[in-house]
This record gives sequence, structure tokens and C-alpha cells, in this order.
Amino acid sequence: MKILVQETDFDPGAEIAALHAGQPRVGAVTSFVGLVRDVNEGDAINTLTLEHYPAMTEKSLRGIVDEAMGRWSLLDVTVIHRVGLLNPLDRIVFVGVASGHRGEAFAACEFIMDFLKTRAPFWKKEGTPQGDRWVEARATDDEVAERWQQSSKKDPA
Amino acid sequence: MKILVQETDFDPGAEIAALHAGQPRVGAVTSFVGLVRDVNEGDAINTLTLEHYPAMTEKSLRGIVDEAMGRWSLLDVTVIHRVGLLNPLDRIVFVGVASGHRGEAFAACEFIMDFLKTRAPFWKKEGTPQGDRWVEARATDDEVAERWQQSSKKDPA
Amino acid sequence: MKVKVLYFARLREKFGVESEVLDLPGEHAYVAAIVDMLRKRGDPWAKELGLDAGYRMAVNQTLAGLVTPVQNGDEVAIFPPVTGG
Amino acid sequence: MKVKVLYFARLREKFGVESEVLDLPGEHAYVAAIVDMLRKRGDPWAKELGLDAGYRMAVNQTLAGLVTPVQNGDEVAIFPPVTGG
Repeated sequence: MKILVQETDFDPGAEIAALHAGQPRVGAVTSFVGLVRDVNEGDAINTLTLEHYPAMTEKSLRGIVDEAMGRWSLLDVTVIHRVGLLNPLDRIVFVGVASGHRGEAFAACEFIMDFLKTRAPFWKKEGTPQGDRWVEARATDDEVAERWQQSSKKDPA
Repeated sequence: MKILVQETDFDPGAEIAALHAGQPRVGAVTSFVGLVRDVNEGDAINTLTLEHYPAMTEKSLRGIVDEAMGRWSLLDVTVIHRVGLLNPLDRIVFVGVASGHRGEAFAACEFIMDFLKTRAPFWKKEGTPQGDRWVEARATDDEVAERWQQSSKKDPA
Repeated sequence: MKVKVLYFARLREKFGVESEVLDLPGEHAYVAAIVDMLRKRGDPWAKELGLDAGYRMAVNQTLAGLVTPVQNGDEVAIFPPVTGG
Repeated sequence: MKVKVLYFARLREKFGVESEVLDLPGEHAYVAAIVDMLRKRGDPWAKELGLDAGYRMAVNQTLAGLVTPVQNGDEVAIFPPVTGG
């Protein structure tokens, strides 16, 4: 398990390779890369500043990954989240999951993202031509995360 | 859209980058990498040979990607599948999906893999210490693919 | 009418044939007519293309069923369930 | 008992405070007691920590609720719903 919170960029290809290199039990690696878009809610985005709660961030991410490892049979997980000042096209977050089979790798990767979005202490501030504004949490993110509690809907067959 | 069937290896990092580089509307890239494991059904795997139906393979993959693009709002999709002789640890398949938001990118990436597994004309032959054997299709793969027909269960919220 | 038939993977090996051209009566038929003709050859054809054998078919590179129409010049493929990915 | 309270993001800016140490009576309390104390300062505290305000809390770096117990030396954080990822 690798969990990093950093200002610097990361290399998705290197992270995916590290999740399976020399590990012949790994049959599937799923990954997610989140990126800064140049438009949000109809307004141009010039910058994105990510604030976090340093003492809690890694603990929170570790808890989410632990829960995923309890739910599915995973071989390795990597989560990297950037903080600080970013621009459109920049990478924000990487989640990679290695497993024997694809169903578990897909479910766990999406689960980790859904919970990261609703539990991990990061906050985004957008710089727009009209000034800076904090991004509002979306109710749909809570609903998506809650569905994992209610059912095994996304569990592999 | 990029669809390749090739004997040579591919570079997941380069493929992910190509799905979002210079595209500031892309907020999410999901990807899947399938790998050759060294054990299957309890037996050691020395080699994996992938046969395909050349005239049909790309047509079939294109049809699957078209269907995904009809179901979800996607910005780009890449599918690469290797054929020929592979060894444990080797990459077999790459599916990458770029979208504005993560829910659609996750759903489409898993959908494409589920249909590739049940519709695209590839066949695996394993080389084991007891000799060569053709991999049997798994009933669970059909069930997983069929669930996409029956419900919007994996659609984003 | 003439139809090209291709076999893949385990079925190609079992039949010992990669492709062949079949000559069927008339100008139109269903895939079922081709399968019937092959089954009449006896084993391994009869066994591998039996009712519970679970083979798959394509006509002109598109997945097909026993009731898919076939006409002169078409390419029909018969193969085991796919196992890629 | 003394409790360190941290504020993040929009709430840090609204309150104009990054962290402070609150002195509460007794040796044990619930998070609710801290929120009550802050609301009594009036706006912007009363407004931002109102019943429908939708703020979030953590005690010792773990997500918490109004009925989570707090004791001397604990670190309590108050912040808007998270928006990372």
C-alpha cells in the first residue's frame, strides 16, 4: 500500500507498473487519474488551489484503503493526491488497484474514489475571472458513496 | 478513438497521457491493464498464446466502444489488445476512457472490458507443465456482461 | 451458393481445418443449414456442434445465431466462446 | 479542559481564524458543547454553524459528530464538506 499527499506531479505509468512489476499474481490493474478542467459550472477556471488538513489526510486515505482491502481481495493499492496550486490540464489524484481479477479491481478503485471524494479532508478553491471561490460539495457525491453502504450493487459477480 | 490489435507491448502511461493531453475538458481518465498471471486453475502457466479472428477483431472492438460512447458522455477511448505469444507478467490488454466526470469513465471502462471478454474474438491457450490447453470461457463473464443489458445498475448517479 | 467457413482456436484444432468453402443448394439459407451439413460428417463435427456444445458463430465478422441468414459469398466463422481480455 | 480547534477552507476564511485553544468546564464533553460555545459568539459563527449549515467535524483526525466525546488535549477540526479528488 502506498499513500502520498504531495505538491509535486506524479507519473501514472510508473505507478501502474509498480503495482504489478514482478508480481505474477496480479491479473488486473485499474487506475483513475483526476485532472483539472478549464471550465466548471459554466465559468472559466484559471487556477485550482487544494487545501488539506495535513494531520488527518493520510490517516483518512489509509482508512479508506483499509476498508477497500477488507471488502475485496486486493494485492496492492496506491493513492496519490496533490495539494497546493494547480492549473487546468494538471493531474490532481491517482488511484491504482492491483488484483487477481478485474471485477474486484474495478469495484475497489471506484469505491476508493467515491469515499475519497466524501471523506478525505481536501478542499478546492477555484480561481476564475470573477475571483476566487470555494468549490461546493455535490450532493450526488454523497449519494454515490452511500450506495456502497446499502448494497453490494457494485460487487463483482 | 484508438483501437489497436498488435503483437508488441504498449505503454499504459503514454496511453493515459494521450487521452487527456491538451484536452482541458477531461476531468477523469480511468484505465484497465490486464496481465498474464503465472497460475490459473491451480496450475503453473509458462506461456499464454492469444489467437484471434483478424478480420473481425477490430470491427468487434469498435462496436463495443461505439456502444459505450452511446451510453455515456465520453471524450475519448483507447483499446489495445495484444495477440501472439506472451509470458507471465506481460501486459495483455489496455482500456482507457476519458470523460468529464469519474462516474461515466468508471462505468464505460468496466463495460468495455466486460463486453470485450464476451464478444471480441480472442482465444487464450495456456502452456502448462502438463501441456497446452485452451482456456475455457467462464459463465460469470457472461453474467457480468448481461447485467449491463438488464439494468442501469452501474450507471453514474 | 458458396460460403467460406472459418474455424478458430479449439475447434480449428479439433476439426483439423482452418477454413473451407461449402457449397449449399439454393441462393439463401440460414446458419443452421451450414451447421446441419457439418454435423452430418459425424464426430468430431457432430459432437462439437451438438445442441449443448456451446459454440459461437459469426456471419461476415458479426456475431450471429442459427437463424441468421447467409447468402452466396458470405464468410461464416465457427468458434468456441471467446476468452480474451 | 482545553481543546485545540482547527478551521479549514471556507470556514477558516469566514472566521478569520486558523486555530485556537478553547477552555471548557469539566473533564469531558461532547463536540456539541464546543459548537454551542462557538455559536454564542454570534455571526459569522452562529450562521456558519447553524442547524442547516452542513459543516463537518473531526476529533483527533477522525470524522466525528455532535455526540462524539471530547476530552482534555483533543484536537477538534471544523470544516466544510470536503471537495477533493
